[in-house]
Order: sequence, then structure tokens, then C-alpha cells
Amino acid sequence: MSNEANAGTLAHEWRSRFPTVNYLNADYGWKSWLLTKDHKRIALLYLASITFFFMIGGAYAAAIRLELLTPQGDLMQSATYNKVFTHHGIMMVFFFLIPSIPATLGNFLVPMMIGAKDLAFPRINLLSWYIYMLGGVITFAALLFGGVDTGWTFYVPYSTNFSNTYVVLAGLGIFVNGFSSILTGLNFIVTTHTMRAPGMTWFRLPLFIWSMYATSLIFILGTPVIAITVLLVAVERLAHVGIFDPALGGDPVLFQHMFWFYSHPAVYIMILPAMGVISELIATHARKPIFGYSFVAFSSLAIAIFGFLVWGHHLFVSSQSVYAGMIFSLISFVVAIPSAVKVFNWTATLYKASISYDAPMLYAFAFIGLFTIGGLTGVMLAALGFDVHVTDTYFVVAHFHYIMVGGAMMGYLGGLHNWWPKMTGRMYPEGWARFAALVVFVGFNLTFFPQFLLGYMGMPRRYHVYPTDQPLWQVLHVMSTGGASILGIGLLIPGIYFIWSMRYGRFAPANPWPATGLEWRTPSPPPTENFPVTPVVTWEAYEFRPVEEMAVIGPGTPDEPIGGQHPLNPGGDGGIAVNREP
Amino acid sequence: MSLIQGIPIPKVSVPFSPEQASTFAPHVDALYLYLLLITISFTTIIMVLLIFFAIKYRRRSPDEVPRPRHGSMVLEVTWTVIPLMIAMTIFVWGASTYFKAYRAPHNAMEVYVVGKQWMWKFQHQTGQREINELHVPLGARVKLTMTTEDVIHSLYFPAFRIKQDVVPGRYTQLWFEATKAGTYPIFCAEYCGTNHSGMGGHVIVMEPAAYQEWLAGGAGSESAASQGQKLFQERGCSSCHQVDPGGQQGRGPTLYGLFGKQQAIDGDGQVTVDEAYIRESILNPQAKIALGFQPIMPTFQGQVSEEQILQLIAYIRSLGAAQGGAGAGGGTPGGTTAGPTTGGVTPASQRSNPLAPTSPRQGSPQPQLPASPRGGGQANANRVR
Amino acid sequence: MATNAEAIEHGHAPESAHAALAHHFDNLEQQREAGTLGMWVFIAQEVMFFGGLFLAYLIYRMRYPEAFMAASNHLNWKIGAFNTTVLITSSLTMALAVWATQAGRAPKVQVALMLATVLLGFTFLGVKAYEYHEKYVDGLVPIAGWFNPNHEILSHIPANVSLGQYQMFFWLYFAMTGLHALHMIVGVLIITPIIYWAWRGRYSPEYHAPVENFGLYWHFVDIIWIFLFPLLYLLGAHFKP
Amino acid sequence: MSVHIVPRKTYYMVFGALIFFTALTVFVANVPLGKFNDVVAITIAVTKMMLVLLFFMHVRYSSRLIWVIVASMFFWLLILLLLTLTDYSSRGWFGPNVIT
Repeated sequence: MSNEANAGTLAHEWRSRFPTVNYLNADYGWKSWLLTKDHKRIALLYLASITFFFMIGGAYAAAIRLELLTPQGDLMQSATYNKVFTHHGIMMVFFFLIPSIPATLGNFLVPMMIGAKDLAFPRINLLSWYIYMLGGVITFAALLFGGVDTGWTFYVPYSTNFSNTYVVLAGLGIFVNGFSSILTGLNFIVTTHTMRAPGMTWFRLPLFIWSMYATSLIFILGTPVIAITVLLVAVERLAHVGIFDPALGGDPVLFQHMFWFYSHPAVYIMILPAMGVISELIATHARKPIFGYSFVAFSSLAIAIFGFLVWGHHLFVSSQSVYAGMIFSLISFVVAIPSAVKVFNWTATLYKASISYDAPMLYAFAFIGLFTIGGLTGVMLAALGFDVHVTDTYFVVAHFHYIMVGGAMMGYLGGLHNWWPKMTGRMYPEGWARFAALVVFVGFNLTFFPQFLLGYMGMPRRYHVYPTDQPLWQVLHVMSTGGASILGIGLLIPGIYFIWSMRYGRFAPANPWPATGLEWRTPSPPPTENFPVTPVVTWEAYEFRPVEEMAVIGPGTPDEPIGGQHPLNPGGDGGIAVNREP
Repeated sequence: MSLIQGIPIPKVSVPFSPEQASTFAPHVDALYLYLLLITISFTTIIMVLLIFFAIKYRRRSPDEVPRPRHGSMVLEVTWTVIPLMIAMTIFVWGASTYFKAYRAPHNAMEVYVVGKQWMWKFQHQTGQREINELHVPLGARVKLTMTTEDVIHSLYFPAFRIKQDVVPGRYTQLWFEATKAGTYPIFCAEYCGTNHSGMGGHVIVMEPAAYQEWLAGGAGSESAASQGQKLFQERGCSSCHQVDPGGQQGRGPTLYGLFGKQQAIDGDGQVTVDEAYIRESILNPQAKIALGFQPIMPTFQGQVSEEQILQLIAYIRSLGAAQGGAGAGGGTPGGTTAGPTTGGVTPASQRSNPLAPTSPRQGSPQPQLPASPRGGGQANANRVR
Repeated sequence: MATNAEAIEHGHAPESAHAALAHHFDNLEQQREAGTLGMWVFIAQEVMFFGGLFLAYLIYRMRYPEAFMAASNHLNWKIGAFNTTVLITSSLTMALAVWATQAGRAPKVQVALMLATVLLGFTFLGVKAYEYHEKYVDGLVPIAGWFNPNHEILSHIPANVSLGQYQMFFWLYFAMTGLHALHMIVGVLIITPIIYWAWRGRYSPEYHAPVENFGLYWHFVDIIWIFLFPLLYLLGAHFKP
Repeated sequence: MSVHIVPRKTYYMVFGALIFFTALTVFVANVPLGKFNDVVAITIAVTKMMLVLLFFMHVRYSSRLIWVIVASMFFWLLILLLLTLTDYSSRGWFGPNVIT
């Protein structure tokens, strides 16, 4: 820490004397942003828009928690409540969780980590952002005009023949948004295959790249199916054709199959990138190569593949055949293993490591703990006999929030903190960050742990009112709401200090932590072409090198000389004397 | 005795769980405990290691670099194989519980359930109809045959630890044996629209004697079967379908003793005459033609409600149905044509043959059929299904 | 230090930059590879997109075999076969167009072959439009209001087929062929600028990625039809109601 | 490596084969074979697809990566179709008591 502070202030002094040209100040004006083909700027565009949709989703979450303070529906009508939880789901799933890490951190980091100047198709990358915004606007319009009340799952026949809300419009938004995911995934896959810097072999790739690659596979092979499914629902609603309508010979359960064929892998779209981030955070802040690199790498691919074979575990009580249920249950247990392997490897990495307590690492700790709980409760739900009782109850709600918020969200926040210096060239306030991390952790557990108990006691999900003859239920709901407010505050704090730091934060050195990835071997913030020169990789993943070899690659710029050997900034890239064993 | 054959009912009770009021509940709770054990132990291991490492190996000087360690095959294999083994034990336990618990027993007492936005309609074989309330006798096996008039709902008895979606156009089933008298909540667990959270009620488990009284209270209400019989006459079904034993075939198959039999159909193959087949035959008569009959029965789509269809089914199965022939769908008439006395009977006596319902008189044939959209032109062909 | 030295050497793209070389690629080879790979990944995505419809077809076909037979019988397999031939021929011309650019033939040749492809594409779409109109007139379009349950055509339906099942086939027919036709229209839109550039003599043996990748797309559309034809048209060809 | 140029002759032969198979599938479809109509039709369709893939789309001359992509797209399509079929094909197996 002291070393960083020291290096940071020196860098600050120096840079204030010699302003540098980087991707942020390369050119100005809204045009330079809205028409940019620079993956780093597009990443920031995504960051802004995703934060916007997240706040909308969060507002709806607040409304839900407030309503459930009391058993009676005294805050809003049930029709309103149904719309509120539907909007919460749609916003969070399709417009925050799915694009969150891939579109922001992924967009920013994938080319830098593999030593490329940009993604393979910069125009398509920009296009995918516009498609995302278009989808977002359409869905948001649907919400404003009066909203949707089908639940984010759009189950037929309710969504096709009964609900009289803006199903088609919202569906259209999700349909459009799907293509932004597809294009992002396409870009990542091609980039990873064709744009790696000389020497950057597959097994030198950072684990974040492996997980982004696995995620992209799901984007490519899963998203089209939800697109066509939503399209069919819309057509059936508009034209009253009977693809899913039992009265016309259709089968509502077919919709559930098609829907979950995407929507279960979508869960892995949310968690895999977070896993990748966590691998980076641990390696960086424990100064250790990830234990069992290849196992962690391949477990990502295994998750992506097996994740496609288990969707039927959402249909255990939906009149799916018992035998299909068993097959899906069996595979569901298999898909749990790669996740377990990751957790064990991360833990093993910490053995005899040099662990810092910087905010990113705190989020990494939170992730491992919460994801373990989320994952194991998932294993519980995969057990048929048990699932019959708790499916569609708050047990499920608690489970997937432990994965989504406790997993994906923690990874996202940890990643933002870790790469914030690189993205903005400024440090965030460490003290506040640690405090926020703590608040988020406490608030989160207080919010969602009680919901496990509620679930087993039989409280069904999507309930506007709940029985008054169950005093304990209200107690737990009140706890949950209390926790939610703490969580809300905990999430506001980073929002505030991130914005603050963009103007007032200390200047960040090129490699503040320090870390081994290529993205740290270029100034912060990076130049538009990412690297002064095409880097050549001669070291293994997460291999700590002597200072001068972990410095900025290329001819020195005024404030980032080769090897960071600058009079005012000795080994300023968080340079560390390498002594092999403490 | 446990109805989940082979598995003794474990004696467990879990904190923060609803009451155990069915033979199935203790099994779920036992499984729950096992899962909790695994979850807690794994979580603890990870947590303890995390905290221990975090403290013991905290960064002591800003520039220390620990020696890299790249992994160990032995460890990787260990923590791949062991969790897999444990997972498989969970699978086997969970699956066997589910499998056995979902196979409804023969000789169960039948209740028909129709979900509708936003209420549960229950109909007892003895004719009692209830809305959002279900009275069942203690210790009797109750089998629910369920469908819905509109969207997908899910009937959920927390106290019994069971749940099953009801799907439009299909029959799904659920069964339980209550083990504890009392009143327990019923919920709709599948989101079904505006008043979803209001779509619930109570299941009242009564001592057999009390249940008898309750049934008596509902006296005068005729049995589902005889309601079905009325319908059978009104709709003119009787003009083509014989219902007496040995009566010569009408223009459609004689229905006496048909239920539960294997019926040969046009084209190839057979169908079991069960609820689903009868329902289909009423709504889409031409789908599976009984072998040797002309496809000229008109559809009754939109002319009979789901409840009426269930009454007709009750009637048809009451027509001296074959004793479990070909594993009669939904159990032998024992459980289904339950006269008022069947209510409180114990599982043991349910296996004994119950009294058959009053054999219905055949109504005076009214040969005119309701004209169908497109089948009408052929209505004067000489055989109806 | 060594790394930096090497890095500097690798700084520049090996070849003298070709006009069509985007700034972030080292050389045309890398760019071409990326393009081809991208198109293939896109095609994989398309396969899953149609996959949803094929799934629906499979499920309902298994459920209502007679209905599908009978309904398919109302499609004219002769027209279908004609269209298949047209599409295959367009695939050939497209393949030859790619060949022409690869072999560095004169722009005239390239343009001629691509125009032929477009022309055949329009032929296909025209025939399709004719078929759609026919179905519309016969009231077989399964949209509430357009579908005419009393049309004499429907009196041929075997008795054990319900109108709902019958409409199911046509609903799938329109969904699948419609989506396919949409892809062809998009294809025509994409190839137009390519033809223009070909005319301007932009494509050469070393740079012809756009033509090549469009070729991949066009052939994929062809493949989809290769399956739609038997599944929809030939299904009931021998079926006599 | 440079682009592999496929001789025109190959294209014409493939084209011929495709036309032939189209004629064949039409012919077979008009002969009632019961279930086999489907089998034959699908087999022929797959053959035609392979021809287009291998020659028109140059897969035969492409890198292993392209082969992997082609293989995986069919693999995932099969997952979608077959795993859904596990439900539909096994409904009603579950004893006489579960009605589907």
C-alpha cells in the first residue's frame, strides 16, 4: 500500500508536468464517443448504459422489498406488484447481468490482455452497443407505457393469450438485445483466435480470456434460441396462431423447453465472466499463479458445454416426463463439479501466498464464500425429491440471488475496482472501497439468507401478499428488507467515489498492484492503440518477473520510461524487488 | 407403513420447516438434512481455509513475492472425484424419493381439481364441490387428477412437501396420504396473473369419523358419476354409446367396463382408455378412432367445461370398470367411484372391492346429434364412435 | 530489456499495408482469417436460430403425423422442386463468382456471376411470393381472420385430423419458409455493394474476403432450403387423401 | 499459406450431384415407403448438405478450426433436439398412473 501510494503520488507529480495522449483525451466531443471504434471507449459507453439499467432494476427491487414488509399488499396493487417484479427481472437479467462483465470489462480487457490493438471487428463492436441501446430503449418504452406482468420468464399461455400488457414490445426489446450479445460473443471468439500477440499461446492466456471465450460460446449457441422463442410468442400473441396454444394443438411445455435451453446457460453467461475476473484478482492480489491453471481454464469450457445439457431441471414439476427429469437431474450434478474445481483451486492458490486486503481482493473473498453457498444450494435444488418442495419458492429466489448478486455482482465490482486505474488512469479511494465492500457483503447476506428459510417454509415466489397466520414469515421479510436497504447503500458508495475519483483521484501508475497481465504493461490510461508497440510474450501466465521486465513495453513516453526507471518514479510501476521466498 | 415402498419413514424434524403432515414429508426433510449437512460442511471447509490463509499469509512487506506453485494432479483428481461421488449419492437419493413418490397408488380416493384464475376447484367423487378448500380423511391415500381452464398453475401443499403444475389441455396427477389432522395452507406456486398470490386456500385433514360427518353434511349433492350421467343423457351421448353390460354395440363403442382397458384404434396401436383418452375423445373425437367405428362423432369442444368433462369421466369409469385391467389408469374403481363410505377408509380396506355405483338407467335414445362444424354432413353415417 | 527489443522489431506489419488492410490487423492474411472465422461463427448462430423452428417442427410432426401429411399434400412439390433447382444453381454461380475473384478473373466475369446469383435469388423469391398468395387465396394462412375453415379444400382432410393440427403445419410452413426468404432478401441487400465494388475492380487474388464470406452465407441459406424442401413439400407427396 | 483455389470442374460435378439428388428425393417421395420416406429424405438432404459444405463452402480445404465449428454447430443442434425429445418420447412411460 505505502509503496503504491508513494509510486502513485510520484506518478501524479510527473504526469501533471507532462500530460500524455491516451484513449480518453485523444479527441473530444460527443461524436468522438458515439462514433468511436475503440473497444475501450465502447466499453465505457457500455459501463454507463449498464449502470443506468442497473439503477432502474435496483429501484424496482427496492419497491419489491418495501411491499413485502407487511403481509398485506398495502403499498401497491397486485397488478402493479406483478409488473414491478417482472421489470426487475427483465432489467437485471437481460440488460444488466448478461452484458455486465462481458460488455464492459470484457470489451476493455480482451484485446489488451492478448496484446491486440483492438477487437477483430471494431465496427460490429460499436454496432452491438447501438443494438443493445435500441433493445434497452424498446423494453424501457414498454415499461413506461404500462409495463409487462408476465414475469421475466414469459410463460405461455399466460403471456400469449391472457396477459393484456405490453408483452410484444418488451419481447421485441429482448429479441433485439439478443443480437448485441451474439455480436459481442462473435467478436470475442474471433479476436481470441486470430489477434493474439506473438508468443501469447493459448496456455499463456489469462484465465479471464478463457472464461470470456466460454461465455462467448454460450452467447453464440444459446442466444439465437431465445430470440426465436420470444419471436414465436410475439407472433402467437399478434396473429393468434397456435404454436404453444393447447386449444390449437400446441404444447405450452415446449415453450418452457425452448426458453430454458437458453435461459439456463444464460446463468453461466452471468457467472463465468465473474469467475474469470476472480481468477485475475486472486493471482494479482495474492501474487501467485493460479493453482492448477489448466484445470481452471478447462473447467470454464466444461461449464459452458455441460451448461447446455441441464435446462430440464427447471421443469421438474411442470409435467415434464419423470425420466427426462432424471436425466436432467443427473447432468445437473455433473455440471456442479467444474465449479467446485474452480473454488478449490482458488483456495489452494492462497496457500503460502502474499495476500493483500485491497478492495478487489475483499470482493474476491466475498465471491468465493457466497458462490460456494449459491452453488451448493444449487446442488440441493438439483435433487429431484427436494426440488419438488422448494421449486418456485423463495428458496430458489435466494439461491439464484446468491449466484447472481453474490457471484456475478461481486465479480463485477471487484473487477471494476481492480481495473479502474487502468480504465481511468486514476486510483479509487482505497479506504472507502474496503468499507463499501464490507457493507455490501453484510447487506447482501442479511437480504438473501432469510429467504432460504422462507422458501423451505413454503413461501412461493412472486407473491404480492403472504399469509398473516405465519408470524415468522413477516419477521424474515423485514430482515430481508432491512438487509436490502444496507445493500443499496453499500452499492451507492462505489457509485459516488468512482465518479469522484475520475476527477479527483490520484493518478494511477501503469501497474499499481502490480500485476502480470499484458494490460498492465502499457500506460494508464492506455493509448488508443493499446500498446506503444506490439508486445511479444515470453513469459508464462501470472509469472512474476523482475521489475524492469514488468514495466511498460516499448520506447519510453515522457512519464512512463522503459522499465519505469525514471528519476522521479523509481520502479514506479509498483516496482517490486523480487526476493523469491519471504 | 410407508407408501414409499422400501424406504422406511425416517423420524426427523427440521427447524424452519412447515408441519410434516404427509407420508412424503419426512422423506423430503430427511433428504433436506442430508443436503444441509453436505452444504454446511463444504462451506465451512472453504470459509475456514479462506480466513486462515488470509490471516496467515497476509502480505507482510509490500515487495514480497512468494514462490510460485503450479498445481498438483493428485489434488485435482481428489477434489474432482470426491465431490462427484457425493453428488451421485444425492442424485440417487433425490431421484428415488421423487420416482416413488410420484407414482400414484391404486385404490386411491380420487379428487378432481380444476385450476382457474384465481381459484382452486375441487370435486369429490361423492359430489361435494369445494373452492379453495379441500377436506380429506386422515390416513387415506388421496389422488388428485388436475387440469386448468386457463393458464398454467401449480398446486402446492407445503405441509405435504408436494407440488405439481396444472397444464391446460392435459391431466397431471398428484397424490398424498395425510398423516396428521389439521388445517394446512394450499398455494399456487406457478405465477398465473394478477391475483396469483390470492390463489390459495386450505387443506383440512380430518379424522375419518369427522370426515364422515362432513360428507353427510354435503348429503343431497349427487356423486360426480351421476352428475356425469345426467350430462351423458343431456348431450345425447347415450344415443350412440351403450352403457349396459353385454348390450349390443351402439353406433359407438359400448362404454361398460371400458375404462382402463386397452382399446385398439384405427391405424396401428392401442391406447389405454384413461382420463386423457376420454378427454381427447370428447374434444377431438377423430384423433384416435376405436377400431371398427366410423369417425363421425362430433366434437364437444367449447360445449363442455373442464369440470363437466371430469364428471363424464367419473361416470364412464363408474360403468363397471375392469378390475385394474392393463393397470387401469388412475386406479381401479375402488378409489374412484367412492360411495360415501369410502371416504375415511384405511389403506388396508381400500384394497377390498368397494360397492359399485348405482348402475345408470339408459336414457331414451335421441338420435339427433349436435351438428359439428364439419362433421355434421356425415352425421347420418350408421356408426358413431 | 530483451522483450522490449523484440517488441520493437515486431512493431510494424510485415507487408506493405494494402489499401483494404484495417489498422488493427498486422496483415491481410490475418484479416482474411478473422473475416472467414467470423462468418462461420455467425453461421453457427444462424443454425441455432433455425434450430428452434426445426425443434417445433420435429415435436409437432411426431405428434400429428397424419395432419402434417394431409396439410403438406396441399403444397405443390413441383413448384418446390423447381425452386430447389433455382437455389442450387444460384449456389453454383456464387461459388463460381468466388472462384473468379480468387483466380483474378476480369471484373466483368465476377459481376456477371454475382448478378446471375441475384437474378436466381429473385426468381426464387418470386415463386415463393406466388405460393404464399395461392395459400392466402385458399384461406390456408393460419392467422385468425385469414384462415377459412369452411374452404372446400379442407373437406379433403382425413377425419382424424383437427383443424388446429392442420393449421400447425401451415404455421410452421410460413414461419420456416418466411424466415428463410427473409435471409435471402438480406442476402440480396448485402451482395449489392459487393457487386459495385467488384465492378470497380476492387477484388483481387490477394483481397476478396467479402465475396468469399458472402458466398458462405449464401450457401448456408441454400442448405436450410435443402432441408425445408423434403420436410415441408415432399412429406405428403405420395399421400392421397 | 495462400488461398486454395478449387478447380471449376469440381463445382460443376458437385452441382450435377446436387441436381441428381434433388431428382432422386422427389422420385422417392412419390413412392409410399411408410416410415422410410422420412429416412430416405433426410439421408439425401444430409448428403446434399455435406456436398455444399465440403466443396461450395470449402470446408474440405479449410483449417481444423473450421471443421470444429461446423461439427459443434451440429452437436448443439442435436442437443436441442434430442434432449427435448427425452421428455416427449418418454411421457407416459411412467406406469399407467401418470397421464401425459
